[in-house]
Amino acid sequence: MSYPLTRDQHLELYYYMKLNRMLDEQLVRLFRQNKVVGGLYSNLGQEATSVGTAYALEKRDWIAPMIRNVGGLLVKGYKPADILMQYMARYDSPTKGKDGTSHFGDLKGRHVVSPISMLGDLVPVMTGVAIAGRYLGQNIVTMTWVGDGATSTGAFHEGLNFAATQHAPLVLVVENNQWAYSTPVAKQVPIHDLADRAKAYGIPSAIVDGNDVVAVYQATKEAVDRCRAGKGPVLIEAKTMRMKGHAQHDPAEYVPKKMFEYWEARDPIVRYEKYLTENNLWDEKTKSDFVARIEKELNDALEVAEKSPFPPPELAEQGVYCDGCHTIEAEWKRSKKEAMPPQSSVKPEWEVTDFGGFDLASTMAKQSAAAGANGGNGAKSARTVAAAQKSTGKSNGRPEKLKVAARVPFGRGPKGKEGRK
Amino acid sequence: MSYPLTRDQHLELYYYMKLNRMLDEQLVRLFRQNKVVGGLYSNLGQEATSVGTAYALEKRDWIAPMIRNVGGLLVKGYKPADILMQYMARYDSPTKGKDGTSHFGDLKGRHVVSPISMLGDLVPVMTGVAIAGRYLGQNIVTMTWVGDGATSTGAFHEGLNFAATQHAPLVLVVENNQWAYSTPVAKQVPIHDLADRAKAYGIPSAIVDGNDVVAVYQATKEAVDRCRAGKGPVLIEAKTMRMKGHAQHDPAEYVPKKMFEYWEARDPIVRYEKYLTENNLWDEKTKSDFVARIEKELNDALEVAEKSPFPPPELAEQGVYCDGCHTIEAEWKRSKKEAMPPQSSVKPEWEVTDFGGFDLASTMAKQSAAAGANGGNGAKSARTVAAAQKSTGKSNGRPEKLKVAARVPFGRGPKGKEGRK
Amino acid sequence: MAPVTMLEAIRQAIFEEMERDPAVVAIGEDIGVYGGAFKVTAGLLERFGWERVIDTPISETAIIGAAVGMSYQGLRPIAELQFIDFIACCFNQITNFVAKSHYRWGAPVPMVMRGPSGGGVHGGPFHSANPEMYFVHTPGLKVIYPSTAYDAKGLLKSAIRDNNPVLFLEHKFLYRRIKEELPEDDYTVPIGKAIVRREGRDLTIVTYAAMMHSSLEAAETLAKEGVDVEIVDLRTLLPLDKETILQSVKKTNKLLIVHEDTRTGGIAGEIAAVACEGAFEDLDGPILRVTAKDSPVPFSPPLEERFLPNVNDILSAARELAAY
Amino acid sequence: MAPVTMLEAIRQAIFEEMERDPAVVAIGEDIGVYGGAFKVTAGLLERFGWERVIDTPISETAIIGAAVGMSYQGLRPIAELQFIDFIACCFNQITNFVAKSHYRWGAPVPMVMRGPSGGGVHGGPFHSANPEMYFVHTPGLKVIYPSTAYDAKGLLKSAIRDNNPVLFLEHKFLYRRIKEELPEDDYTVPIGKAIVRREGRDLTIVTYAAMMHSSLEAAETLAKEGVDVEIVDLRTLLPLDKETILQSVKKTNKLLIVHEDTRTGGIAGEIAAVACEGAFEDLDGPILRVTAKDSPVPFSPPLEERFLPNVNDILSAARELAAY
Ligand SMILES: Cc1ncc(C[n+]2csc(CCOP(=O)(O)OP(=O)(O)O)c2C)c(N)n1
Ligand SMILES: Cc1ncc(C[n+]2csc(CCOP(=O)(O)OP(=O)(O)O)c2C)c(N)n1
Ligand SMILES: [Mg+2]
Ligand SMILES: [Mg+2]
Repeated sequence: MSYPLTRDQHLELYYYMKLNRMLDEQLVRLFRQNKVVGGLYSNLGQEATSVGTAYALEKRDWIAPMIRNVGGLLVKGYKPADILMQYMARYDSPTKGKDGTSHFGDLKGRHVVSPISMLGDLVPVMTGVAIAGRYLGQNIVTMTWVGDGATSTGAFHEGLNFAATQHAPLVLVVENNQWAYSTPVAKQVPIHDLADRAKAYGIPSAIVDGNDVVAVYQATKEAVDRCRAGKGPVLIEAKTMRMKGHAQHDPAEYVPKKMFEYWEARDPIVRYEKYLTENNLWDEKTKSDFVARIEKELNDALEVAEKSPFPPPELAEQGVYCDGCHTIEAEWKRSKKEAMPPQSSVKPEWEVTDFGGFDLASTMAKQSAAAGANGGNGAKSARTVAAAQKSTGKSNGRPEKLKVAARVPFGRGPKGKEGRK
Repeated sequence: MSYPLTRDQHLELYYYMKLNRMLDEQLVRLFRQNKVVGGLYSNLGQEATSVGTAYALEKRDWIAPMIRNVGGLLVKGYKPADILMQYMARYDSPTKGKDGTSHFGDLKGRHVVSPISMLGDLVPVMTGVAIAGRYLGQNIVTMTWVGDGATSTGAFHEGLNFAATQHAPLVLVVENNQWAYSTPVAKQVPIHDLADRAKAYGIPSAIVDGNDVVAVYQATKEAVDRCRAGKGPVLIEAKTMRMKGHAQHDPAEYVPKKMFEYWEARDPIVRYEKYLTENNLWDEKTKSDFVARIEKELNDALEVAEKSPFPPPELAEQGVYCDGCHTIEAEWKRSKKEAMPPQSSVKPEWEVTDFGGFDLASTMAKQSAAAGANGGNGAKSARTVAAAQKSTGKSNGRPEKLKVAARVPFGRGPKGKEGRK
Repeated sequence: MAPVTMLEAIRQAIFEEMERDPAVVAIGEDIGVYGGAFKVTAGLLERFGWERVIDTPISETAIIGAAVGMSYQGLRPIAELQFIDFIACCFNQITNFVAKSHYRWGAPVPMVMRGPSGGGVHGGPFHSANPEMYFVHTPGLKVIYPSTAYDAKGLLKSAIRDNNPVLFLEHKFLYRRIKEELPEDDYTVPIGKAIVRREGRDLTIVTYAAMMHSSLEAAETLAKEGVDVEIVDLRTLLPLDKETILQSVKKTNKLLIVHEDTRTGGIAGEIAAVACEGAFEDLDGPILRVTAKDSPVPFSPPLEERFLPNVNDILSAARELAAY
Repeated sequence: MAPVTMLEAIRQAIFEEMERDPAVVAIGEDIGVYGGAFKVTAGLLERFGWERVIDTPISETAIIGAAVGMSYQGLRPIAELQFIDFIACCFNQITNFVAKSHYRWGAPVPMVMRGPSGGGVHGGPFHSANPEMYFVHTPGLKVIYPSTAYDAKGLLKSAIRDNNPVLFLEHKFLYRRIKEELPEDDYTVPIGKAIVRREGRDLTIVTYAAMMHSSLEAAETLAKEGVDVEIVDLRTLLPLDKETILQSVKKTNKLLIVHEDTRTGGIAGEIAAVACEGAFEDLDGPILRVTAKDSPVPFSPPLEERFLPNVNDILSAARELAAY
């Protein structure tokens, strides 16, 4: 499928990518000036992936960034000053200095979930956001990114597996930048395309040139639409390259020079500039205007950031618990009544229609049909289990008496009756 | 490939399956008499899978059973009395009453690793046993079983992924018995064949009729030979059925009656008896002799078990630490010298030959070649990364001075130099 | 109203909260169709349907992860760990994602994690855990471990309504062994408040969960010996109700702490430190502790009996302290 | 010999043990080609080859799981957690598989788990952990947290030679900030023995790791004020050297416990309980503790400074106690 972009959209993509790039460069300068606190994780070379994926989302959709997804955060409405202040540990940063890097979020406005450092953990979390959104009738899609390395974590597996089982509207972008710290992809797993990870979950996947922002956008938009239509999660592998070391302290001597050269020649911004020119979408003037505008924005942002104080020490003790500081209210986009009994009452029964026996022929046939066959309802898997959905009984405001015989999982054993003293 | 079995082997397979079955029935009787402590997890219907897989191993090979792999334990040389005493929590059980069920093992003699209850955890552990075996020159294969449900755990994923990356000689049997407690396979993951999980790791897999002991043996033997030849791990999905509830307390009302009927008609022991008869491998007399022999063995075993006392209370405090009670000695099957420098010294360098770029055509080609292409050496993946193996320097008994510039992962930040008070 | 078990009280709390608020949902392994390994959630699916009662794959990290995600949407998930022992499999999600969320970026996580805990039923090393201290030592969480059906229901309701992540431990030995009449009307029990279960003058026992009952039993015996024991039932372990503890210690001047958890690093240490800091002058004897032994939970009945603290252990320690 | 940093001392211990015994292997993320995030294992791969220096995928559960498996084969793996914070991701393998193995079925697990720990370098909430108490509360493990280069080397060697699983915590703030001359010859430091770093008469400070240095600094200041502080450096946290602690308390009659870990449920509680049990009569003042605050580790320097205990905190507590 193709999703045509207007000229303005094309230029907006450029703006975000270039902003991402120049902000990255600014941060490196600040790091060298000892103005960055902690580690600095460059996004260099991955701008198209971050920006192109996030750009396919709507305002109501949710993201959770990883360290190299500043591009996605910018698309979602964060300002360069937010990023600068996070890295500079200032009081006016989104976390007020409590955390750094891209570790921040915004539940109500921008729908951004803050990551934690432990890789893979966002996959189940964004699955939860997605299925809650479905329950609340929000018709949203959630998106998060994982690196090639993070696909080896248990959290990635449990999260994506659960999303698949739930047909959750989750787009998972595997940002294959060839390296996880010093570890090449082939030492994570002996498969050529990380998109193949999706086969373990019966979900569709796509492979996309991560350095081609329009291709990234197109592939993601298709996935997002599919998700929104209730067809379950999609995994997108974006092939790209981390053009620096893991963080500033790492000179990446373990990366063959030729590999950097190969990817240098495929720089996503240079390529996109060429594309814009060749397609007559801009001229030199537009380009230099962009650069000037971004330069100014970044200078202004730095000014804001530098003016922001460090947080007051007392803040360290505040906010461990939410004691009345938040009112928690779900955003219902359907009638609450629908979610309440007796409308949704069901028989507690699996309707298993496939008994799972060994049958080579049918095994083959079913296998090839599997990926497409998942229905959109998280509560049932179309192929072999249907949940009985008929309404039973009526509401009386009290739990019915336990009908199932009470049984405990353990036998009593020889001394069980006595209890203990 | 086909691995012909002698008549004796055929009959031995029968013996173990029938022993497994009758021991199971004996345990149920003991449970009803309140002689079993804790839960009792039936193996009913899965005997062919447990016995057939374990039978493909050699004495030097290692297994780690799950709760329904009593069959495998019997093949590996444990006696019915061991199982009974474990379930009856007696002092002469393999764990002296410290743990129950199949939670026991034997490092030196039978090469059995004790499982823990947390599902999936054995996968990385048996990978470790396997790569240690390779390092020690033992030419062994390790095997463990996971249920359909356990394939959803993070430990399964991390373990199998690591095994694949290491080309470890691990045979992982996915015992797809259709249910994980009350949860049908389709609610674990929307794929028809759990064998497809293997695709995420670039390792070969097989699907086998888990109720056909000869087929199980054949498939496993092929996998074991492949592993022993250094070609890396294999996943085998055995399709079978848990013919009881999760444990004794569970009447399995959530399983459609028809499903039980379907599988009842495919009972692995009844089928194998028919097979033996049709192939003239035994006669009625052999059969009744087996039954009589097993009956006697089980009666004797029960006598032993009943005679065994409960452990003395003081045992509760003993054995938390190994304080001189074990001498730890690896079984070297190669010269230790080989494992020592300078022979194995290498350049610390990745030789990355595939830069991971987006190239649709080559992507397709490589993909189909992937599964077979993994070399036998855990230290390198044949396709894209080769470890430099040239010898460098010589041994002088002292670590060489750090040549890499010492760098810390964090920038100093504005106050870094001062340290703290 | 007929008296109900602690298990039934917990079931009622979940049902009533789900009736009250459609934002409350349940998630866990085998909780729907099967009704949970201990049948705590039996009937839930029939009543509230597939959207609110979510059966999951065997993926504790996914359960907790998804629950956090749902809570970010304003839902109030109740996540069941089939046995609390399996909480080890999602330890990272809980301690790093859940517990730190509000502190780091102001995102509250209104969720409850609950499951059958504790020993005494021959569950062996992996079905008998008392995991409280791993989480009492994790700022950002609240930890509850009730000893009565009334408290279980009232505290679970408070936990569900709380804006913070709460670990709610249910002692499985007590599930069906204690019964109580419960109020007809909705009620809650406040989080963070201990309760004096028995007033006494000579000696304070601070305890909770199953050991509360053993301590009460010991107190009756001791009363006959002329030792008047005060029993403080913590109910909430984090935040710890220091005030009630100190008040009691200041009154009796002697402190014995009893818990079923293993000794080294158990909560008795924390309570001893609190007492030393806040009531040192009032102590007329050493602070003693009665706990399980420092080992995994053994399986065989005589071993488990030896491993667990019991009434006799409490009696000896209390007598020693009383005589001091 | 020139003085070496603690980091270099740790590196030497690993090298020398691998030279001594081919059963010793190393496993972890980025430990081979890269030499480890902190370069602790730099040069290891060149020297010992791919079979003994195993770079892994990002899979902490696989790392620990595989290490246990290797130990069952009689090897002695040293598993690196890139930052100790990630130990949360393999918490289940460690507490359930590793720690219970010998008790349950007599299978010893000779392995070391090690990694950079502790705060003070602006690592933020996920790169500053002091995870000791989760494991001090896990019977079957040993836990070490050294404060000097000499101890680090000697204790790591003991840990590698030990037949039990040992968690070896390395304070990253100390990695390159302290230097010491080390003996030419092979030496070990025994596990389970605390050491008196400074003799004193008036007051005992029990501490370890980075806080040992802050405590020493405080002691110098206090000496000038006429308060003579004795400093007990625990070095091993499990098993705890109760004897040395009690001996010191019996001598000085006052106990202050200082740790960088958060307060509630920290090891100070355990030590307070030990002191109350074993030296109650000797205490001439309350047992005080100086610890980090009960929160995640904040990122921004002023916040982290406030969060961490410091020399001034130690001084105030010590003065209060001395004046008691
Ligand atoms: C569970 C976990 N283990 C280890 C780390 C340490 N670590 C931080 S980033 C990183 C490499 C990540 O590689 P990848 O997932 O490919 O993302 P990239 O850095 O390439 O964007 C590692 C190992 C971590 N953050 N989380
Ligand atoms: C990590 C973990 N979570 C939950 C459980 C509780 N549990 C024990 S067995 C079981 C079902 C296992 O199903 P499966 O893996 O298919 O094996 P089967 O029982 O069918 O042999 C569950 C959920 C567990 N043991 N470990
Ligand atoms: Mg990467
Ligand atoms: Mg199963």
